[in-house]
Amino acid sequence: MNDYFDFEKSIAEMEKMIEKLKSISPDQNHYNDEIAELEKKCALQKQELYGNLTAWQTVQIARHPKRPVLLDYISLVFSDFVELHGDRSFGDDQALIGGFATIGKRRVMLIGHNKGKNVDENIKRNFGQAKPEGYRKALRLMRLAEKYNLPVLCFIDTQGAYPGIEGEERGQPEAIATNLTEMARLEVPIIALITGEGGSGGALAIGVGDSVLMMSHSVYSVISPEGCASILWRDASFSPQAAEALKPTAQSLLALKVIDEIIPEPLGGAHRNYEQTSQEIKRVLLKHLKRLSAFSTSKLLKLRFEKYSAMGLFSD
Amino acid sequence: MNDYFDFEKSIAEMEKMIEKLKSISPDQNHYNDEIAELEKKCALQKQELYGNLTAWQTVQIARHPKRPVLLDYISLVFSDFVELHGDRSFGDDQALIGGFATIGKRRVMLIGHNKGKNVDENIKRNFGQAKPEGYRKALRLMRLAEKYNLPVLCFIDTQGAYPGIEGEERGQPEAIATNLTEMARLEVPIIALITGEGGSGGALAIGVGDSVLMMSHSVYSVISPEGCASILWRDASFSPQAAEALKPTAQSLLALKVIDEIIPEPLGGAHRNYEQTSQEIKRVLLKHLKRLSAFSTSKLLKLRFEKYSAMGLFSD
Amino acid sequence: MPWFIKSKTSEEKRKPVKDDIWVKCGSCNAHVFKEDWFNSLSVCPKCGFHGRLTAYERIGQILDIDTFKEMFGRISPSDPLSFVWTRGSYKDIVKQTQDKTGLNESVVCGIGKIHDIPVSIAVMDFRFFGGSLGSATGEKILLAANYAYEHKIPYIIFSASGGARMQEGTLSLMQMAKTCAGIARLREKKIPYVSVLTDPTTGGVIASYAMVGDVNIAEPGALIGFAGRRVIEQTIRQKLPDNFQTSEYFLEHGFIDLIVERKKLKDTLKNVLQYYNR
Amino acid sequence: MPWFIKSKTSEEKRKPVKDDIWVKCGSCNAHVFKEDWFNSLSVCPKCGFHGRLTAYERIGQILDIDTFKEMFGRISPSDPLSFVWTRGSYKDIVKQTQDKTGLNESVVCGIGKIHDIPVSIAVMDFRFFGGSLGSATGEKILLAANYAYEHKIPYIIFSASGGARMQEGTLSLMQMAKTCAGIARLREKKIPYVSVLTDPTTGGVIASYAMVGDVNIAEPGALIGFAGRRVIEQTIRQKLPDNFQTSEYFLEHGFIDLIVERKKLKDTLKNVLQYYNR
Ligand SMILES: [Zn+2]
Ligand SMILES: [Zn+2]
Repeated sequence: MNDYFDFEKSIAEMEKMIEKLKSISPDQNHYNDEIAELEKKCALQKQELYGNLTAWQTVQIARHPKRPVLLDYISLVFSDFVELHGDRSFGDDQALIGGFATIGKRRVMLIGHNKGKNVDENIKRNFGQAKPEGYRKALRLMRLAEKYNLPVLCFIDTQGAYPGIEGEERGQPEAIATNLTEMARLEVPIIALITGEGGSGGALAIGVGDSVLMMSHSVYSVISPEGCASILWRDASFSPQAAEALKPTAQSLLALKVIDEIIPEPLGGAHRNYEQTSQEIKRVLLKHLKRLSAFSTSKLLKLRFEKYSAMGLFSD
Repeated sequence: MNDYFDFEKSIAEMEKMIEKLKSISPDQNHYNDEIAELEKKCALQKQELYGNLTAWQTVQIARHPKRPVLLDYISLVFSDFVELHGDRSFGDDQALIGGFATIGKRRVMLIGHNKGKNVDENIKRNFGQAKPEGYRKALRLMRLAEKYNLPVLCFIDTQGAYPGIEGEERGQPEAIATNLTEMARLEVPIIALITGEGGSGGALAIGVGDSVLMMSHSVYSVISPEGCASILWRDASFSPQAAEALKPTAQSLLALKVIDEIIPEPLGGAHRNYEQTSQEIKRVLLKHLKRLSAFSTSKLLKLRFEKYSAMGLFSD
Repeated sequence: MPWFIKSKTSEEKRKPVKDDIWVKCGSCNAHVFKEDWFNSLSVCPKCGFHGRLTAYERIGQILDIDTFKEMFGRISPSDPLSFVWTRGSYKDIVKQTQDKTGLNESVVCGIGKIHDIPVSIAVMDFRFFGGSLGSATGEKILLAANYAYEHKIPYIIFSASGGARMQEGTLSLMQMAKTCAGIARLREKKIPYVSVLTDPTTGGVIASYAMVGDVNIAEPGALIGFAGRRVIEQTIRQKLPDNFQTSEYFLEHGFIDLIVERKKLKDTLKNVLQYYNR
Repeated sequence: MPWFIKSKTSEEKRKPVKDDIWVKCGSCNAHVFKEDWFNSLSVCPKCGFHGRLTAYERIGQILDIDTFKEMFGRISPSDPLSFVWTRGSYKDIVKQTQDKTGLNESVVCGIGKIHDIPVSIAVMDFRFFGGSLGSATGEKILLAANYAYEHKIPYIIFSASGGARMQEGTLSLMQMAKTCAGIARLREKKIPYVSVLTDPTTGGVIASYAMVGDVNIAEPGALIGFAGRRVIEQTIRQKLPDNFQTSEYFLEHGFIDLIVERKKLKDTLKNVLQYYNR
């Protein structure tokens, strides 16, 4: 399960050592003390490391190939999922999926990007980069949620909308713009959760929530650090600097009031403990569902409009 | 201007003879009496012929290559036309066009099939056979009409929705079905006019009107006579019989309460006098616009629902 | 809009041949004991081919036992055009079809329950004039929609149709608008409408009520299409792909929400309906 | 979402070169007398190339004389991220840009009349940070929408933008949602909103308010696109068609209602607005 990044090297070594000691005498525990000490040391160092990640390190964790994807959450957070396919006009995008789902005792419409975790899945899911038909499917499901009076939960995890010629041809900008406009007035609560990468317009197109949440090691940005570095620094190797400058982390965005709450991940990242991650997600989602379901529709729309009206910092 | 059908042979001969006599002595009018007599005889025979056309003959006139098309009516019946392109999701279908238009002093949304009158035009217009993006453009314009509080006028002239693979792929049935469903509740008056061929679902997809009108030599049918003959008679040469059996003429459909009024064409068909045809259309459309604009929205929708609820004859 | 173009031979091939003891599968030609065939809901135990059902067989499979109450059963075709063709008069052939099938029209309507959820339901029967949409069919489908509207219960239509009934001319075309007007009112009042597409759903039916469900469900391998294969091949002058006009093709192109095996259909309907939250 | 990928060279080529007497057309390289150039509304009299306009030039061409009243003019960028890159700090460069252009932000907003029809109007200026969408831009565009909403007058936006302003990070992305929220309320209250797309309209602007007009109008030959050409070429690994990402390409694909030459733009706007019938 554990693939380590460069900056996790010392932790990786300690964890390997612990494994090794444990495997030498699995029954008699000759090295109990050494193991305990190492584990304590390791835990401290983790606390130190993961509590002080750079933006660029966070980007890497957010993109971890073993990070849970929507299908994992569907089985761990939700029950009774009924996937609904198709945009009813062109196709069925497998990069962005959705359907009826139940969380706790609450019925919802669940929509989200789904990255793959291996080559085949990534081809099928187009690395979670949705095409216009994906965003149009999302809107169709939101409209259905409105008819059935179900809150909408959006799980966001994408580098961005697919930037190929088909996207331009079939109206990536139209699909995104229409979603932004329609979501602004959708008559049911919307909760958006950035689980991994929140990449630009492709993320926002299902991200206009009454509550916007981020996993503690996810990122949400107007452009990828690589893209920003190649434009502003004219050199993609300045990605760490660009990442720092863009302030795409949950902490920064909470401070900038772009998001409402951070969902803590297990030490080292969501990929280290799917179960714990899912429980936290469930707890926080249920809390927000409860809060939002108390509002009348007109109150909900008023609050949503005020929320987005207040986005941004400028001088006057 | 005059292309004659077989059944117009005797009239064609008389008209040629009159032309000839007139041309022999254009100034002195030696043959004045003969001309007058021939013209009288010709007029009588026309009255006789065009007042008693068979269904199959009507089909042929409805398909006359010189019959006025929507673009003719746009310049003769309407003013200030602003064409609006595109379905906002895939393309701009030139077989089905639309835009803002003014008739008399009334502002409307005009939508309609447009056949071509020559090879180039017919390629561009796909012989008036719209694809899904055409029907979706029509719906978009109807929604815009709803926003701007404009009545919708639909000019229908098509063999049917385009039956190619692109139609199936991109959802011809979905586009038609959605239009039927949405038009049932569109909150502005809708007037549908079959100007030439009203071919099946491709016609009905812009045909759900509060008033449904037909030109006197137009046809409106669930299937073409040729199609019906090849299925039920297993031989397309039985098309005249099929045409008779299908009762697609304005007179029959008025009796069956499928349509509300017949707009008379000049003797011999609309292609013989564009100007006169257009004046009649304008007169009748203005009358219906006036009638429908008197209703409140709820009354309008109630009447529309009742109108379509009453369609059909069955035993109980 | 009508859709009678599939050749007789290929139609015949899909129809399971029944004798007293055996049913021969319309797809893999396996001989299956009649009892096994019906126990598996007319799905071939060998190859999974979904055979066609009569309206009452379908109702028996979907509704809770003894909950179905038929409605509008007397409504039946008239002969508005006095239509006559090589096979005879429409009137006579309607009579013969009624005698043969025991049905008055191509659709059976009523109310019942699905795992205790009350629903209004319309089920088409392909045996009656190829499940074609005539005036009486349209009337019944609208009345069942109106019943759902008035009683605020979900509406479910099982389609199985060759399209509009051309023997009723333009009146049959009008049924597309008429039925959709009923669906439109359900939309407005936020009452669920689920469309189930079964083999075959084509022509005027796929281009009206069958395509506009909140959720469109199809059985596997069903023939679903708008224009006839032959018409399309003439138009484009080339052969069509193999899965063209199947449930799977329609799912791929975004028009079907889910394809559900017959044995899971009742439970899936319940799952969908339970998400209606008013 | 940002869109700065067009190479400097090709950007430069499109920009007409001005000296005291002549303007050199950015497309055909013709030298045009400055007076003729401006008399033809900055459209090349030789080849019809539509040169870029400043916001105030545009306002002068579109609104009835002396009817424009600027609003929200004081709103200007802050530096929420303390953004610094190779060129320096965002704060400083904003200051320099303001001094150079005389503008406070990339959009000028206000009210005025088009052939006597009162409108709320927002006009972007590409000279200010490539017309990029920052927090202050979004605020002004929303406030102008709100003005139209409260006074029930049509709203018109002229877009000219390279996309979201990355120096404001995720806050600039949020401006897409913020501006569309304003447009959504206009929709709800049935107040007209016309979007005019001029050269260039790309990235986050084409993917928000610029694409959702009741009527989308484009000037001929404008660069209109979502992703950058280079990004797309890298993705698909092949050359793109020549008219790719132009007004004409977007019309063909159904996203633009009409392409209108600059000299007819004011009259066309009037024609469209007069159809609003409330
Ligand atoms: Zn079998
Ligand atoms: Zn030039």
